[in-house]
Amino acid sequence: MLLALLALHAIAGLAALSGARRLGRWALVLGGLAPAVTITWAASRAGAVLDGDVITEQVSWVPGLDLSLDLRLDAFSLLMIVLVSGIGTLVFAYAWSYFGRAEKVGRVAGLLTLFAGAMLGVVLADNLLLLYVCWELTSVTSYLLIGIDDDEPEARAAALHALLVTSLGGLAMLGGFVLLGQAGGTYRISALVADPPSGTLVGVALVLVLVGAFTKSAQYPFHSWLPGAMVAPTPISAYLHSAAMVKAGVYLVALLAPAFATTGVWRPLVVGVGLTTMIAGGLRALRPFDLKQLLAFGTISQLGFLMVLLGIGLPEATAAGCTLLLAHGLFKAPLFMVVGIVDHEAHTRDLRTLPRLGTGWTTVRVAAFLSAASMAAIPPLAGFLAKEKAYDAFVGGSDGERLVLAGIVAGSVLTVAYSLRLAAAFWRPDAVAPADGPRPVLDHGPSPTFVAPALLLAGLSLLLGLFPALWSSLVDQAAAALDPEAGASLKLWHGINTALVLSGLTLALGTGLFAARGAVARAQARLAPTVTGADVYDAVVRRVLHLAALVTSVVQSGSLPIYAAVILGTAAVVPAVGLLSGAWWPGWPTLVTRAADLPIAALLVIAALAAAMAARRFVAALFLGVAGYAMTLFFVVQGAPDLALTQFAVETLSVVVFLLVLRRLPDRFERHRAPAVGVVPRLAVSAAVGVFVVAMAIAASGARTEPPVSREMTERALPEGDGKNVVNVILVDFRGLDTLGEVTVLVAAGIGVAALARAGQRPDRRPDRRSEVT
Amino acid sequence: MNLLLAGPVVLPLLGAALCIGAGRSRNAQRVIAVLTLTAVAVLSAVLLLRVDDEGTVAVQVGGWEAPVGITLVADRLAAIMLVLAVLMLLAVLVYAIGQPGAEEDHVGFHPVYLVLAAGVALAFLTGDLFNLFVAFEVLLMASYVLLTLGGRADQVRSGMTYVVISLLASALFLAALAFVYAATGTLNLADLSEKVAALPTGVRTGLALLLIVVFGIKSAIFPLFFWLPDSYPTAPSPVTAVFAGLLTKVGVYALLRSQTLLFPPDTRPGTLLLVVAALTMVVGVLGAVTQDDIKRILSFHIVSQIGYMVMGLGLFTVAGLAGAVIYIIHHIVVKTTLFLVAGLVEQRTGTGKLAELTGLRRLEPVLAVLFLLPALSLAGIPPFSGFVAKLALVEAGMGAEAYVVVAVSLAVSLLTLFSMSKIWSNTFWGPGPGTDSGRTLTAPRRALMVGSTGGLVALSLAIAVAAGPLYALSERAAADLMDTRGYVEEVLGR
Amino acid sequence: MRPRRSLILDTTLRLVFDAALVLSVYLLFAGHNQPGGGFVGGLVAGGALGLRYLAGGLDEVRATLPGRPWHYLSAGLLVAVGMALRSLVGGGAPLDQTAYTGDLLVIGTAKLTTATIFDVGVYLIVVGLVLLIFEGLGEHPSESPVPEEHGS
Amino acid sequence: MSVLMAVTAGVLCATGTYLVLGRQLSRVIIGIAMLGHGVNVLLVLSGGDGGDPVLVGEDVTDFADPLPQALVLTAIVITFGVISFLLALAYRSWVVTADDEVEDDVEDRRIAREAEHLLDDRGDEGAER
Repeated sequence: MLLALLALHAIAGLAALSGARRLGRWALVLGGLAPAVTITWAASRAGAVLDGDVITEQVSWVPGLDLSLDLRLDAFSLLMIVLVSGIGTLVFAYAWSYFGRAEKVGRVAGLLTLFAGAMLGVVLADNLLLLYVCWELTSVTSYLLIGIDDDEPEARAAALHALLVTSLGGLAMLGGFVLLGQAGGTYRISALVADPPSGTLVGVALVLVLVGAFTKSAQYPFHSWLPGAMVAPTPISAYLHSAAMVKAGVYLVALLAPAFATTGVWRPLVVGVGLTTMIAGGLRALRPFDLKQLLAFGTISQLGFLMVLLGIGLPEATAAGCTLLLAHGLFKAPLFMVVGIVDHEAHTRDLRTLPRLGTGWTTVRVAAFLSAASMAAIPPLAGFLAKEKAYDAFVGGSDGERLVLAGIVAGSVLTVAYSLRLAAAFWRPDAVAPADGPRPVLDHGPSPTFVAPALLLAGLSLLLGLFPALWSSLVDQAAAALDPEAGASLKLWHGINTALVLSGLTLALGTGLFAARGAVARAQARLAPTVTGADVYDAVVRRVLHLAALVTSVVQSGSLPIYAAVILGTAAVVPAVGLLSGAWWPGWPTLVTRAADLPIAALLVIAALAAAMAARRFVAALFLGVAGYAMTLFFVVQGAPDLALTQFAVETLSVVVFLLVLRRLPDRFERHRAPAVGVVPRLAVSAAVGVFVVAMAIAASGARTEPPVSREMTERALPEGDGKNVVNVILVDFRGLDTLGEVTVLVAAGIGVAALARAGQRPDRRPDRRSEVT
Repeated sequence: MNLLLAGPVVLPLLGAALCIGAGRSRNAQRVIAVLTLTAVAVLSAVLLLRVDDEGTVAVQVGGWEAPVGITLVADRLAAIMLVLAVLMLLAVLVYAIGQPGAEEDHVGFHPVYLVLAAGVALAFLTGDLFNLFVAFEVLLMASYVLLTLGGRADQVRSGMTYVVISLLASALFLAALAFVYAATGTLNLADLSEKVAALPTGVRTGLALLLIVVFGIKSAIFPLFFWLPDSYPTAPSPVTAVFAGLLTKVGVYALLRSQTLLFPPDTRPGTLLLVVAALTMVVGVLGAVTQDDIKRILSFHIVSQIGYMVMGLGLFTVAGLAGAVIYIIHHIVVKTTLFLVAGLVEQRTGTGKLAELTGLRRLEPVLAVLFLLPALSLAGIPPFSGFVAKLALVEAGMGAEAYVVVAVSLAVSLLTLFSMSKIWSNTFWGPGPGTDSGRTLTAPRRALMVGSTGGLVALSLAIAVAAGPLYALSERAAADLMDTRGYVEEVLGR
Repeated sequence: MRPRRSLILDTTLRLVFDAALVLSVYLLFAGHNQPGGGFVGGLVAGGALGLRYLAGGLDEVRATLPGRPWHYLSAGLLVAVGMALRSLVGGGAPLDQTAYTGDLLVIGTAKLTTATIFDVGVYLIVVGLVLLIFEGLGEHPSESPVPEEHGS
Repeated sequence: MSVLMAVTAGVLCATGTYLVLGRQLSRVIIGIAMLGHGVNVLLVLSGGDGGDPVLVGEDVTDFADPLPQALVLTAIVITFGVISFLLALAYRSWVVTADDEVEDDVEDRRIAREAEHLLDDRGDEGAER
């Protein structure tokens, strides 16, 4: 069934994509069916799973690489399905009104469905490699979704930014997974967690895995893609960039933390990065006037919070993390939705130009305030429960844990402040940002169907806050699935304890911070770093491009002589080094075998040198001919009459052909520009080639111990090959295949010569040929 | 068996002879060429099944037993390469028949194309080092002609680079053959495999390195690859597609074959190959990042991805070689496809320059999909074939503790993704009705071109789906390579 | 045909040309037992044609020979491949050569091996190539050495 | 093999290399042919010191190794075909460019110029294009 659900997503998504034009907005219904079915099915199995049942399925894919479709549904996966498929279904409903009849709605629906399927795969995967597969699929679908408005350059750039950063992490993670899998002997996550491997390599592997998790969950310093991704239409932001995809990293960390938190640098790294992200993101959320940017940085901050809770590997914190995971989805998605509604109706989401919302906006306001309150952890909302649990987890711990507590309190203070900023937008935007001009009033509110999903989620935040029992067992069992020691039931009222005091303190300080927003803004303007994450990304990309251009311009000179010099130089030097490495030399052979060799050698050498130095083409060609005829003599002396004959005939014909071509070229080698390869390197390469050839020839023939195979040929040529001329018998019989290939070369050469000679004579191609043929 | 091994070499030559004879009739040429390659495809598929079933098979040409005669021999690797090569040749031929101007302007196209097929087949099947040289010459000569058909100025210029470099490689190959024969007195690969081991280490190492350089030029590894990105992009798209998919892979095949079969483990320059692999990957991909013409980007990626294959070889483990083999399988299909798509883009818009392209997805949504899938695969994005291949290499590299090269390979795949998205973003995304040359294709032409491209995309998806059995096959092929006894015994008839 | 050609030169050329052609055929058939063979034979024939070309230009070469250059390529390749396929069809190894002893009417009894037929193919191809080179790079490169488009 | 002939082969290869590294196409072609000669010498030498022609049935025992001869013959003919093609290409190049020089690749030079430009003033273009 798990596999069937994944397949359903794929089929529905592809169907929606391929029918995008015809289906229009109905593609959303088709696509939304997949997550709806999933959440319904999950609800039907929830009872059993929360009682400790684990549903597993396995389909083999590439057994040789241990890559198989291992699926596993436990309570923690169930919790994630609530986010992925539950909130996903509502996003589809929201998108119905948001996109209306826009041309892109079909594509969005298809891609969203595929994304939902990939994300479902991430939370169901029980195999590291399968998890990576689904993980990358979310990256790709996210790329296509962010770039859905592809005529906007910003959308294309933001899509690429997200893709590069998350893929960078993904690749590091893949490396980590493989190391981890090889160290543990399996890629099954449940097996690895049950029996965690250890060692230095595992430590390195975990850091790599964490890099992947950090990029996906937009942790500092990899966070900058997330604010950029806000160019996407709001339903996409609400789903990918708050409820689902960005949770993947946190999800992975949660899976591994109980087993690996004490290995290597895991704990300090996760907590350090998480806290930095929580506080820096919170600070950053106090600045933007764009509501989606505010939400994006708020999300980054909350993801940092989640990273700390789920990554620290302490049972209490894990339980708190599970609680916050759900609570965050419940308040962040509706916040995106309401901002999207405002944007959709008012065509702006900038605090400075936002209109005053009139009477038709009550439901939107309620949804916004409830969700913002949950974000700020104001009782009795779900967010409050989560925050209380988190504080409680660290109260009374070690010194280190108290330090962490201080950090999350600070982060939470900021959360309160930016939540208030956000709420103000729906109440009195002037309180946060003075308008550029008189604010228009927007009386006519959105249609009820548009608001319903947000309202439903906001209502859930309230409901779950008031009645913790409704979700207590889901959260507890989810935490227990991660860490058997984790889990304590949720309560709205714990009595007056340290956590409650801290909560009060947080609220008070946060409100104070909001009240002092003028001073804060001035301080931030002065103190905030001038370099943003996006700047860093740009700089890195630019550096890489520079490096690429530099390397390419050096390596790829485009000059044939340089290429030839490098190749021949390599061919001479590298094998020569190999030859020398053996430190073996057969000794020098005879200086001169027969007297006839002397004049022939002299003729060859002189002809070669003369050809190299000739200043005129004809002269050079002439000396080439001399060398050719000297070769004929050489073959005669060597006892190769066939060769001599052939060489003579070939040489004669070659000279004729040379002359045929050369008569069309100017007589002298003219110098238009400096040679590509200077004289010294030219001589050096030539000398290297010459020396290598001599050395290798002597060494190779000195190394011979066995008689050649040709001895047998000589013996069998006449009796079996019916020929006395062994060379010819070799050519047409023993090695007839060579000859067959050889004549094929000639055939192709003939066609090529004809084609080149004919080219340009086609009047439609080169009408001006007469002026060119001289 | 004789037909299975000799047919892929001889039948295309027969077809070529007939095509030249039928020079005046375009349609007769087409029928001959398609029929020939279809027949060869069937033969090679049967051969692969047979070899996978029975192990290495050999035929002594002319009835002269090795090492006197030349042996045609197919082990799993050779059979795999052959099947893929013929499938690509067939698909691209269909595409070329559809494309206006590619083959119809030149009566020489079909015969030379078939000669190319024969040369490629011979290169995979021959068991003789000199015959391998001849096979290279056959396919190179055919490639020279195909590259310069048309004789445009840019073709002539880049063809010159290609021809001259290839000739240098041929000269070096001949020199290597002279040294090999001087040292051993034989040319048969299996025979050499036994005799090379007796040579002094220095000579052996020198020969191994010289052969790496020779085949390295053909397979375009660092620092011998410069000719490739300069020459490939100027040819007509079908020609580039075949070159991209096949020719460098013939070089890689020769590298795999020679380094595993000829040289004993102590001569294998594993570390050197890994360094070369890393440099090839990096320099290739950096080149790709710099370009802004689709075909040039893709050409640089060929280089980069050759690095992955060399990496698999350099590990000299069964897992590494299996990774190289599955990578080759994936790469041949995907690369060919991408060049065909590039050709379709040029056909539709009249240009391949990114600066002049925009918003093509609005005009050609099908083309967008046909590009996106292989592009993602090329970048190693799951669940496509490129991912499986990359994963195989990463697992093999980690298993052999070659961490640096694994890290490089992963980093390079990020840059690959970057440049694929650059093509996507500039060509298919973007405002506007898109650039349109106004040259719309007639329905049958479009069916041939898009159909063959789509068929290859489907094939690459099938590779991903069937990655399990294919990887198992690759492992068996790799095991054959690592343990040469089966090959040697079959060839030498023991 | 060019004007003002000396009859003596013309005759001499024809004689040399014919002699060279005979020589080339001799080399072709003797090659299996004496130095020679299809390559040399073809090259000598090509050289003879070159001579003809230098004297009389392309038209004369064309007039001298039946068929067009690519016919030689096609025929030669067919012969060579045919020899490779011949044994294959019978189920034997490819390129398996056999010897036939037969009565050749004029020359007398001779042993003809299929290897010699194979060499004939080589000969034809070499001649074809040489012809193509002369047509392609020779005097009148504008005239198409390969058949024109038949229309498509 | 004698030192003399090995050195001769070396000289032929070295001068061939020298010619190939030039800019004029006709020189490059001559260089390749020269390299071919050098390699052919090597091939012949790989069969040993030579001897009498290998015509069996005649009364000699000191045969030269026939196999390298066959290989060289194949190589000579292939080289002839290839050089013919290369000459046709050179001819074509002369027709279309009216030049005998091996030009640099246009795109490569453009990229190189852009790289210099980029390094001169750190441009502000981002990830796109």
